Parts: sequence; C-alpha cells; structure tokens
Amino acid sequence: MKYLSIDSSSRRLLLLGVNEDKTMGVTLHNVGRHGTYLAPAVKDLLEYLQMSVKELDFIGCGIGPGSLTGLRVGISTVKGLAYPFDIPVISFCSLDLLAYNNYLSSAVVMRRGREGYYYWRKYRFEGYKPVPVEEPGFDSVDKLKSGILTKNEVLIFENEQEKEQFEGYDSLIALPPSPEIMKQIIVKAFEAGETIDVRELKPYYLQKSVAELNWERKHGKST
Amino acid sequence: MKYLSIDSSSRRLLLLGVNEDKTMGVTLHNVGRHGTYLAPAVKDLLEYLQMSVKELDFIGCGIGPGSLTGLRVGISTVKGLAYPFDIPVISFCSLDLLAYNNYLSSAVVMRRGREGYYYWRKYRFEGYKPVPVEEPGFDSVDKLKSGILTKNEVLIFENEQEKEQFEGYDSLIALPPSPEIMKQIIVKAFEAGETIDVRELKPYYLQKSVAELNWERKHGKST
Amino acid sequence: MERSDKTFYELGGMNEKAVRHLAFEIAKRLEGGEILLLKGDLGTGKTTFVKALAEGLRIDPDDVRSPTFTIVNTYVGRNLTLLHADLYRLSDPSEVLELDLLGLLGPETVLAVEWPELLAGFIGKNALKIELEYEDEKTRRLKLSGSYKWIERMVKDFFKKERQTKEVK
Amino acid sequence: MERSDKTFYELGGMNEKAVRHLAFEIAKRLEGGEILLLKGDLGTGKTTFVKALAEGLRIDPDDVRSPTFTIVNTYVGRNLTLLHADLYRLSDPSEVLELDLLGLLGPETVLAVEWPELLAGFIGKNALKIELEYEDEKTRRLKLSGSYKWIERMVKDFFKKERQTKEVK
Amino acid sequence: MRVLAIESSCDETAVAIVEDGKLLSSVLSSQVNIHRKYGGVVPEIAARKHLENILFLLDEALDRASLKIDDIDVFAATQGPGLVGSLLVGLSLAKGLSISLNKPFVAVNHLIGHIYANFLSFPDLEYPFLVLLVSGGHTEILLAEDWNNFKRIGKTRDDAAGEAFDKVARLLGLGYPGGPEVELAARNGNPIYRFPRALNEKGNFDFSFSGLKTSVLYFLKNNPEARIEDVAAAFQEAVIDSLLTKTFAAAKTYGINKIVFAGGVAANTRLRERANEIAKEKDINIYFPPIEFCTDNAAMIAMVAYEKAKRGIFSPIDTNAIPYLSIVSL
Amino acid sequence: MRVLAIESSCDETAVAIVEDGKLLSSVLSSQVNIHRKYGGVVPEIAARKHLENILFLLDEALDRASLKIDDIDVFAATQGPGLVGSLLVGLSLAKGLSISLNKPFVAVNHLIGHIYANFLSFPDLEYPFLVLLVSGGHTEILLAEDWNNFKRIGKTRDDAAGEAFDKVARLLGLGYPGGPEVELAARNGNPIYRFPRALNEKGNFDFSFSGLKTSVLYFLKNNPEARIEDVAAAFQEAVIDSLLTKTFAAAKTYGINKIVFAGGVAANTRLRERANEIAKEKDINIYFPPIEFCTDNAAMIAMVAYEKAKRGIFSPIDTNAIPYLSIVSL
Ligand SMILES: Nc1ncnc2c1ncn2[C@@H]1O[C@H](COP(=O)(O)OP(=O)(O)OP(=O)(O)O)[C@@H](O)[C@H]1O
Ligand SMILES: Nc1ncnc2c1ncn2[C@@H]1O[C@H](COP(=O)(O)OP(=O)(O)OP(=O)(O)O)[C@@H](O)[C@H]1O
Ligand SMILES: Nc1ncnc2c1ncn2[C@@H]1O[C@H](COP(=O)(O)OP(=O)(O)O)[C@@H](O)[C@H]1O
Ligand SMILES: Nc1ncnc2c1ncn2[C@@H]1O[C@H](COP(=O)(O)OP(=O)(O)O)[C@@H](O)[C@H]1O
Ligand SMILES: [Mg+2]
Ligand SMILES: [Mg+2]
Ligand SMILES: [Zn+2]
Ligand SMILES: [Zn+2]
Repeated sequence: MKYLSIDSSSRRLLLLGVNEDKTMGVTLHNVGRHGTYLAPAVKDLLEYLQMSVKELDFIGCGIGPGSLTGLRVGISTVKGLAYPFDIPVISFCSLDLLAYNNYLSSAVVMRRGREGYYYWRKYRFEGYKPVPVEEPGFDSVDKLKSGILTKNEVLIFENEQEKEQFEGYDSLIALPPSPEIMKQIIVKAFEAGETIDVRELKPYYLQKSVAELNWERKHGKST
Repeated sequence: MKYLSIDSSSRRLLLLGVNEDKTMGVTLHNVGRHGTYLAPAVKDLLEYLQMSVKELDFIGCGIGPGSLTGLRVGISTVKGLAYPFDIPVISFCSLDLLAYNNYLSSAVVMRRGREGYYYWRKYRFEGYKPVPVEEPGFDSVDKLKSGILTKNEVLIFENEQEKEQFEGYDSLIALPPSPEIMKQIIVKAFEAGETIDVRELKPYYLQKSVAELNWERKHGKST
Repeated sequence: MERSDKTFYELGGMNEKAVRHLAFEIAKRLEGGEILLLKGDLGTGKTTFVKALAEGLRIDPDDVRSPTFTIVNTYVGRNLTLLHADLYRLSDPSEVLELDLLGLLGPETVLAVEWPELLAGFIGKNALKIELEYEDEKTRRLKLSGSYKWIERMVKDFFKKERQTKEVK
Repeated sequence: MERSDKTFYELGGMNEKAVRHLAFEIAKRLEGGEILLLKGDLGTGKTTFVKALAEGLRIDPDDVRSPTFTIVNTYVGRNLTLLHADLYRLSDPSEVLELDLLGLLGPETVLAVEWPELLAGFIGKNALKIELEYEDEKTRRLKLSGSYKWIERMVKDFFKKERQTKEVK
Repeated sequence: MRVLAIESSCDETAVAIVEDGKLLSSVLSSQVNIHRKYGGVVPEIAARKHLENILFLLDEALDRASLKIDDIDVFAATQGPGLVGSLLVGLSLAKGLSISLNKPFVAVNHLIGHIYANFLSFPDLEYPFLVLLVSGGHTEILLAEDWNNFKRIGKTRDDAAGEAFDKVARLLGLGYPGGPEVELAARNGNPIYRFPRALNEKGNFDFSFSGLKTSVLYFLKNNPEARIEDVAAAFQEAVIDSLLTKTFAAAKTYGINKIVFAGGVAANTRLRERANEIAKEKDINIYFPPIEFCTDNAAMIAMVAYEKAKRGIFSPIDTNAIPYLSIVSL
Repeated sequence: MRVLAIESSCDETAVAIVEDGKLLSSVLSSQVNIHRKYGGVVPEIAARKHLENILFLLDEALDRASLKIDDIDVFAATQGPGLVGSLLVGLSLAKGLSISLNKPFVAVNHLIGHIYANFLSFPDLEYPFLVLLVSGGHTEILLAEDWNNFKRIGKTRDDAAGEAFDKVARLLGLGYPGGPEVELAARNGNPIYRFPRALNEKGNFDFSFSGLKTSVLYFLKNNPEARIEDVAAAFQEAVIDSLLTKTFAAAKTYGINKIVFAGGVAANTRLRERANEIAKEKDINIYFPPIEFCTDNAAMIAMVAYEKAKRGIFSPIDTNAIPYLSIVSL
C-alpha cells in the first residue's frame, strides 16, 4: 500500500509516507509556519520514498479541531494533491493522536481553543487502543467543570500551560504524537472502508455553533 | 540549545534536530540503505531548522548494539560532523530507545544479533522512565533461557519474528522508537554532563568477546 | 460612572492631536499579545487612532489604511507586528471566527479591531476597550476600560502631557 | 559415513567439469539467503566451484576472481547477488565479525565462503557445507552436508546427469 | 502553455485558465451557481468560504475551458496582499496540484494582478501606462513601466474612494452598495455645497477621504434642510475632483499619455464624463475596462503568472502568504 | 584548491592532502605510529579498524601538511571497489566533514586511483599510457587514454599474481609474504622445469594463475627430489613470462609506447630484468614507481578527486559505497 498523511492542526506538523514496506515519518514542531514548511516537506517525503502522488492508495488528513489557519493549509494542500487523481481521503480527528499510548480505562483529550474554552473528546480504551465515545466538542472551562467532565476520566493535555485551569482533576501530559500513531489511525480507518471524496474534506468547525448560540441569545437573530 | 542526534543501529533510521524551541524529527524505516539516506537526511534537517553544524552544542549518536554496517555509517558520519568544531558527543545505547513508553516495573529489551543469539539489556523503571540496570549483553537463546532471564521481567521485542523463540515469557512488542524518545535520552545525558570527545565514539561490539571465548576454547589460543 | 473590577477612564474634549497622542502613549507600552477594541460610530476616529498607534510602533502611519474592505491589514513594526481589523462588513460571529484573529495573535503581535461588537463574545478579560464618541466635529470623548495593568500608569502619564482632560475614576 | 540429522553426500572422482556442473545445479536451486561453506586445501577448487555457481546465477564467471586479498567480492546476478568471501587472510573470529557478512546477507543475496573455519561458530544449522579434497591433480572428492531441503533432490538430479559418481547416504 | 490561477485573497474565490496569454475560462464564487458533483445539491456560496468553494470552481473552470487538470502546465495563486487565512487556501491548493502533477508553481502579487487585468480588456495596450485603481478596497495610482517594473505613484492614506461612497451613502440614508445609490441621488441634485479636497498640494499624489465622513455628518446636522441629492452631488464632486486632478497631474509629471481607470468606482458616470473632458483638454488617451475585470478575479492572476512562467520564473514551493505584500517588482 | 581524501576500501586506512595537484601529506594506518591525543597511549593499529584509526589519521595528515581542517576545500573518499563496511567508514566521514564545513564532496574509484598514483611518481607522464597493476589483490592491464577515459584491457580470471606468489610460497614451505621469499629462493635456483602459461592464445590479455597451485603441488608430490629453489625459479618464470608477454602485446596492439608497472609484484627483480630486456627490443619506455604509491594509499585517491573537483565535478551526498565498482569513466 502507498499512502501519505498529514496533520497540521497544531504547531506540531506531522507527516507520514508509506511506500509498501518503506515508511518515512517527519515531525516539525515550532519549526515555522505551515504555509512555508508543509509543501516542501511533502515534496521531499515523496522523493525520499520514491513515489508519486499518482500511485497513492489514499491520503490521510487531520481535520482538527485546532488551529483554523493550520488546518486550512493542510486541508487545502491535500485537496490539491488528491484532486488530479481522485485519490480517496481518510479524515481523522486530530485529538485522537493525543489519546494514543496511554494505559487508561477512560480519558478526555483537551486542547485549548481560545481563552477559557477547550476542544475536548472522550475515549474509552480497548486494551491500549483509544476508542472515541462521541464527536469532539467545544465548551467553556466552566461548562466543562460543571457537568461535562466526570471524576472518572483522566484529562489528557498537550502541555503544562493548558493543564493549569484544571487543578484537582486526574490529568497527564500526552505523549508527543508521532507519525506512527497517525499511521495506526488511518490504516484502521482505511481497512474499515471509511474513505471520503476529497470534495467532502473539511475541518471541524466547532467554535461556530457556540458562537452562533451566543449571538442569537444576544440579538434574537435566527441563523 | 541546538543539537542533532541519530540512531542507525537498525533498519529504522532516526534523526532529530533541535534549534532552541524548534524541533524536527525524521524516521526512515526500510526506506533504503543508511549509506544512501543518512547524509542527505542530516543535510536537509539542518536546512529546515536553519542551523549549521558549527552552532551545535552537542551531537547524539546511538552506538548499538545492532547492525554493524548501519552503526558504521552513523558513527563515521557523526565523526565527520563533529570533528571540525570539536563538538561534544553524547553516545547512547540504542536498546534504550525500545524501553521507553512502557508501563512496567522491570523489563529486558531483546534484539536479535544473529541466528540463535540476542543482544539484551535489563531495565527497572522510575515512574515511566526506564533505567538500565547493567551494560547490554549478547548471549545465545539457550543461555538466556537458562539463567539470564527471570520470570519477573517482561521481554521487549522489536517485532513478532524475534519474539517467536521466547514462548512462555511475558513479552510485548516495543513502540516504534521515535525521535522524541531519543531527545529525552540525550538531553538527560547532556544535563548530567555525560559528553565524550568524538575520538572516543565507537560502537558496542558485544559479539566479539563471545566469539573470542568460543575460539579460545576451540583453539587454546590466547587473545 | 459604572464601577467594575476593570479600570475605567473617561477623557473628554479630545481633539485629533490629543487622540493621536493617547494612541502613541499606548503603543509605547505594548509588549505583544494585547488586544485593543475600538468602538464608535462612523467617522469618530477609530482608524485615526490606529494610525497613531502604529506610529508608536514605528510603522509609517500613511501605510495604515481603513481595513473596511480588506478586513485585516498587517503592518510590520520594529518590534511588533500590528494586525488591524475592521468588522464593519461582517454580519455574524462565524465570519469572525473564520478570520482566526486570535490564532494569528502571537507574542509579537498586537491586534486592533474597529467595529468590534461581533468579537465581544470571544475576547476574555484581557483587552483594552476604547469607545469613541462625537462631542463635535473636531472633538471626541474617549472611554477606556480594560484589565491591562499598565492602563492606569499610561493615563496618568498622558494627563501630565495633556491639559484639556478631566479624570473620572 | 557419519550419520547426523543433516543430509550428507559424498561424490568422488569428480573432474573439473563435474565440479562445475554440480555448482551450476546448486545455483539453480538458490532462492536467496543461503550460505555455502567451501572447505578444502590450497588449490582444491573452491574458487573454481564458485565461478560455476556464479554462472548459474547468470554472472560472467570471468568476473569471479579469488577473494583472497579483497576478502569479499560482490557480484550482481540476474535475480540474486552473490557475496563471495575468502577468510584465508583472517586470523581470528573478531575479524570475521567485523565483516558483518551475516548483516549483509539479505533475502536476495547468497553467501559463498572459502576457508570458512573461522565462521563455523556463527553459522546456525542453515548452511550447505562443501568439502573438497584432492584425489589427484585433476580429480576431486566432494562431501556435501547441510539442512537445506533441496539438497537431496539436487544430488539426485545431478546423478542423472553425471556417470562417474557414487552416492553414499 | 496553459496556466491555471487561483485567487482567494479576500471575499472572492476565483479560478481562471489562460493559454499563451489568451483567456480560456474564468469563474468566480460570487457569480457561479455550482452544482455539487454528487447529489446535485447546490451548496451555499458564501463570501470567504474558500475551502468549500475551491474544488467546485476548479471543476467549473476546467469544464468551461474543455480541459482536464493534467492539461495544465503551470499552477498559480495569489500570494498577497489579503487575508492570510484566505490566501493560504489558494496557495496551498496550487502547491498541492503542483506537487501532485509535478508541474511548476507561481505566486502572484494581487495588486500587479489588477494592473494586468487591463490586458484582458486591451490586449494591445503598450507600456508605459498609468492606472487609477479605485474601488472599495483600493485607491491607488500605479505606473506600469514595463512587464516587470511597477511603481505606486499615489495611494489613499485612509479610506478608499469606494468605501467613502458606501459610508456617506449610509449617512445619507441611502442603500448598499453606496456608489450607485449616491450616483443616482447626485444625478437628481446639484453640487451646490463644497466639501474639502484633502491633500491637494501640488505634486501630492496621495488621497484622503476619511474627513468626508465627518464633514458630511456634521453638515447634515448643521443643515437639516439640505437636500440629500445636493449633498450627494457635492460629495461625489469632491471625490471625483480629487481623483482626477491627481491622476492627470501624475500623468503629466511622469510623461504618460495613457490612463486606465479600474475598480468599482470607475463605473461612476460622472467620473467618466469628467475624465473624458479632461482627457480631451490634455490630449491623453483614457480607457475604461468592463467591470468584470476590475473586481477581484483569477484571470488577472493568470495573466501575471503567464508572463513569469514564459520567462521561466517560477516560485519555490515554500512560498508563504504575505498579507501585507505591497507593489514591488514581479 | 586543497583536497583531502580518505581511503578505507580494505586493509588500509589512509588520509592524504593534495593542493593543486601537489601532495602535501599522506598517512597510512600501516605505517604510522599514532599517539592518542589524550593520555598519550598508542592505540593498536590493526588492519581494517577504520573507525578507530580514522580521526587520528586525519589529525596526522593535517598536522604534517600544517593545515587546519577548515583549510580544506574538497572532501573525497573511495566509493569502491572494496569491503562495503570498510568503504562506508571513509565515505561517511567525508560526507560528515562535507556537511559540517559546507564543502563539496567527491567519490572516487579505487582502481582509477591506482592509475593516478603514477602521477605522484611521474608528474609529467602524458596520456596515453598502459599500466600493469600487479599485486596481491590486483592483476590488470589498464589503458589510460585520457584524464577521464580508461579501459581494462586484461585481467586475471582467478588468482592475482601476488596471491600466486604467496600461495606457492606456502606450498614450497617458504615464509610470508611469499613474493620476496620466492624471489630469493629463485635466485639460488634455475628454471629447469616448465610450468604452464595459462590463456596464452594470441590476443588474449587475460591472466590465470590458479592452475599453478595444483601444478606445483602435484609436481612436488611427484618429484620429491626436486630442489625448492629450482621449483621457485620455474614458477617465477611462468608468472613473469605470462605477465610480460601479454603486457607488451597489449602495448603493441593499442599502439602505446609507455608502460607503467605498479603493485607489489612490480618489486620483483626478475620481472624488472626481463621487462627491461623486452622494452629495449621493442623500443618502449617502462616505468617502475616507488613502492609506497603502488600499495593502497589516499594520495592516489586525492589526485583523482582533484582532477574531478577542478572541473567542477562533485558527487551527490547520497552516493553509496559500491563494493563491486569496476573500471568505468570517472
Ligand atoms: N577436478 C577439479 N576441480 C576443481 N578444480 C580443478 C580440478 N582439476 C583441476 N582443477 C584446477 O585446479 C585449480 C583450482 O584452483 P582454485 O583457485 O579454484 O582453488 P581454491 O580451492 O580456490 O584455492 P585457494 O585455496 O587458493 O582458494 C584451477 O586451476 C582448476 O582449473
Ligand atoms: N478629535 C478627533 N479625533 C479623531 N479624528 C478626528 C478628530 N477630529 C476630526 N477627526 C477626523 O475625523 C476623521 C475620522 O475618520 P476615521 O476614518 O478615523 O474614523 P473611523 O472611526 O475609523 O470611521 P469608520 O467608522 O469609517 O471606521 C478623520 O478624517 C480625522 O482627521
Ligand atoms: N457608480 C459608482 N459610483 C461610485 N462608486 C461605485 C459605483 N459603483 C460601485 N462603486 C463602489 O465600488 C466599490 C466596489 O468596487 P469593487 O471593485 O468591487 O471593490 P473591491 O474590488 O475593492 O472589493 C464599492 O465601494 C461601491 O460603492
Ligand atoms: N619481490 C616480489 N616478487 C613477487 N611478488 C612480490 C614481491 N614483493 C611483494 N610481492 C607480492 O605483492 C603482494 C603485495 O602487494 P600489494 O600491492 O601490497 O598488494 P595489494 O595492494 O593488492 O594488497 C603480495 O602478494 C606479495 O607476495
Ligand atoms: Mg475606520
Ligand atoms: Mg580460492
Ligand atoms: Zn483587489
Ligand atoms: Zn588497491
């Protein structure tokens, strides 16, 4: 199988390329803006693996939630790669990357969206593999603390700063996601036949509904 | 801090570059021979991170045990990189990469050296961090089974095939080592002041003593 | 005057020079990451304010233009980059979110927003709100509120320089 | 003849043509990953054997030379690569280990070793050992042993082609 | 040589294909009804939904040009100026296509695009020429000396002319977009009042229209009896006077005898009248292009890209969006 | 232009520095006593311990040339043929230095190195010339037509000549290395026997020496009374006759009037005698270089690298070792 996959939802840019038994993974953390680094990294990856986009069986793409600007670069690049050859796409929730390689029974991955608001997703575990319990959400710290989060679940954060607002909860800092983890997610999805057409590829846009609710409440306007 | 690190002891070539807060990690698994891919990957890594060898605080280098040919490429390349600027070197045991991210109390990392013989190293764990108990060894499967391995220790293998000869033992397949793991190992060593001069850099050569013992036994020759 | 846990200052009788002066003082205290919300009717001087703010960041004020149609203008200053947004043409919050303004704000970026009403729900406490009102064709009343620690100091320094102002706390 | 769990064949009265024929037969059955150990005194024909083996792998036998000084020669055949080693100049096992011969052996590589005594401790059961002895200046006695499943078949086929041979099992 | 260009700097998502300098197709999200390939549902085309619009527009542009994506030799996109998130969609898509089909990539300056748009209307237009680019978002006097040599002679220091029309229209209680509304009202009025012309010193080619907002506002306050139509006419006169005086002065200073008027405000009849009058006096040739090439589009981007590509000038694949890109050489 | 080259294809680790074609220093692990930088302990210099030897040799070579590593403009190493593990040490080191100092890298063919070694001894030697490279590991007739144009005219099909000397010496009960021992014995004997000259058809420039092993062995068996010295002399005569007949025939066929004899066997006095005799008859110039440039060394590698580098021919950084590299163009 030959495939490519990227995740550009955070400052950690992940790239994976597989050409049959050859695998190449690249992680660029804080190296620069995705608008600068993603395309050359994809090009170099294909060169090292000596494969062309035409031969790919599918392309994997993280769709957030996370940095909208980063996701635009990633998703639009994947659209450009896939479009000429109608290559199937596997989209995945970027938060899933953070859930891997933890030995827990249930957990919630947390990623700060903006001041006082977090993206979150709940998981249970089959052995060591995380299985999402529901779609990711986006809520205020207050709302999370007063109902969404339970004391059974371990909170998984990407770094210490994002953990600060949740003193008193069982929490841990996620292992930095690796291209290998991305590989597990997309291969599993591909084998389950979960490909989509590249035209359907779009990011999670969870902040919207919250914003709209707030707006309507304020302005009595229907969306 | 700026540094570079590589491990070329197996078919999985690991590269890491850090330029202050920028980190880049590259994994090349089965992509080709290290003699072809290591140098370009190092060069590209430095380019992406916009740093020159001259600025490096140290260079990390895995010294096996593992593939002698692979180790030669890695170690000799590091010698060439470090020599002009007398850059300190951090050498580390490549087996340590496989011990990370396991939640155990004691374990033995196993890597097949040749038919019927394994490299091995024992670890205890401080929290989740593996701490080597002794220097790595090299012994026959028989010798390992009749005294070296105990039933308390979990055996860690790189893949299913290498595990086959140890039915009946508690074992697991290691997480594919990532550049991030290499980072933890070398930063810890650097902070503990464990640098060496590049002239001292050499691979583990564990097969030798075993071979010599066998030879002497056969030929009554003193080495 | 409404009391809150935020500081709150009202500066009346401000002619254009005074308005620009205030913006300049504020610019000197910016370190990066700050948000300024400029609220006011058409022509009250929001863009004029941002021009002077930019000048304080060593940006040529003639390069600072009304972002009504461009929505966000970016100016690179000596130490900081200024993002100058204008939400006049936007009609709902999702349009604002799509701009990813907060995602673009970094430790070396400052954000100034004209017509900031749509942004209200998204900004936490950390922002400087400046309301501009007409007193007459050439004079404005400015109301400052926000939780940045330097606001009080800045207003005091400003008073030392200006004469036609009244402080109400 | 010594019985063991390995197959064991002895072929006497082999002239050079017969020796080369046998090597050729063996070459046809190689799939990659096999090791051949060629043991014999000076001039018994180990290199001659490997030349014919190479020819069976579609390598020009004139390109196959004595590796006594080069230690390992590599020849690229049509489907397989032949590593031809000669440990004559080596004096202890650590020198052999440094060659990393087993590390270079891959699924599409075959290894033939002259003067293989130093390698003995490192090869598992999977190898074909060929011992060459002088009968006279032009004739050799070959002793084959090894656990490759195809050895028996190969010897049988070989007998069909050669007449001056005796099989002892 | 076929160039496909993508424009996504602000409100518009646009794709166009140019072959050897000739326009084969040009599609815009604001003008096209796109039917989704599967299901036949028409997706909502909303401003700035570039990520959602882009592949449909790609389909449309190729379809109308009767081409397949691998018939394209060069992929181009706007690098700036504009909204960084919007720019990145077009740039990233172009880069993706470039990598996928192993074809070169070209990044284009949006402002130079507006200059090149004139070649779509006037293919034989020769350098040098002056451009007054006047719309909602732009008010600039640009000098096109050469295929690769542009200068910004003058620009607005605050509001664009079109923006001024829109905001004054609001103050006058007229609808949106303000330009045509104000023009209509002005036609039924007389410029009996005089609003200030800012920056009217000799040799100053910059503009300033923000003062007009306050002037009009307070004028209305102080003169509640004034007819809206007359105020509109007076305002319009002030803007046009400013625009044309400076533009023709620039033509004289730089020795140019061709002026191209571009942008939404160039649709204004009064501006065209006055421009014609002055042009006759000064013996200067003036051009007014069709509106479709004055507003943001991808055809103009493709034209610039074509000029670069035919000279072998391509862009590296690590070219990032520059939201504050100004007019420099190509 | 200063070129530093590393040779590590088999038994020897060597480093040399050449400046504009002139040799500044040349060090070999087999010849140098290296004192460890720290502690002053002399490490064991053993054959094929390239990884252990290499940096000390680098230090020595630079020291003897009075240079620092950043005075070097080009880094070169042997690409092949040889032992892959050994080659990789030199190649990887050169690449590392190249990346570290941002200098170009050149990979060199070892066999062409042996040809170029002659320029170290005979700087004014002009193309074309023939080389008989005859040592323990090589027995070839090479034609050097041009700086970049080489041909292998003939080669051994089994054992090298030097190897033959060593093995026959063992059969005769003489010491190692066999060459000098056999020569010594031969001087006290007479070639009263005749051993076969293999491949002696006209126009055949290939050699074969393996038959001599069995011939000598069985001769000794069947003639236990034969004097060792006479057998040695007869053997030596067979080898030399083979070498010289073919070499001079090749010179005639290819119209060359210069023959360079290189390699350990070229030290043989009887070979030199005979070569001189034949050369006089045939009016051909023959050259015998000093032994140090005939055996493996890095100076010859540096000379080749210099020729390439001065023409701007460098090697990509992904150049791998090729253990079976044969003689092709540079
Ligand atoms: N029956 C035979 N089988 C093989 N070789 C023979 C036979 N009869 C004669 N020869 C000759 O004997 C010589 C054997 O030389 P060869 O180099 O192959 O021996 P070797 O075992 O490799 O010696 P070394 O110990 O030097 O490696 C060749 O010249 C070959 O032609
Ligand atoms: N005291 C004052 N403070 C600020 N501007 C003043 C003052 N007096 C007059 N002006 C003028 O009023 C005009 C204000 O225009 P400006 O574009 O800054 O307003 P704005 O609030 O940005 O309008 P918009 O709602 O269109 O964004 C400028 O021309 C400025 O010179
Ligand atoms: N007849 C007109 N008179 C004056 N202004 C006009 C007229 N028609 C349109 N406009 C103005 O042109 C602007 C739109 O121009 P356009 O080129 O689409 O803007 P942009 O490309 O900068 O977004 C609006 O501000 C509108 O008021
Ligand atoms: N006087 C001699 N006569 C014949 N052969 C000699 C003589 N001296 C050395 N040799 C042979 O030269 C060989 C060594 O040559 P050398 O060039 O060092 O080999 P290589 O470079 O191929 O390793 C040995 O085989 C040795 O027997
Ligand atoms: Mg404004
Ligand atoms: Mg042999
Ligand atoms: Zn535009
Ligand atoms: Zn040599």
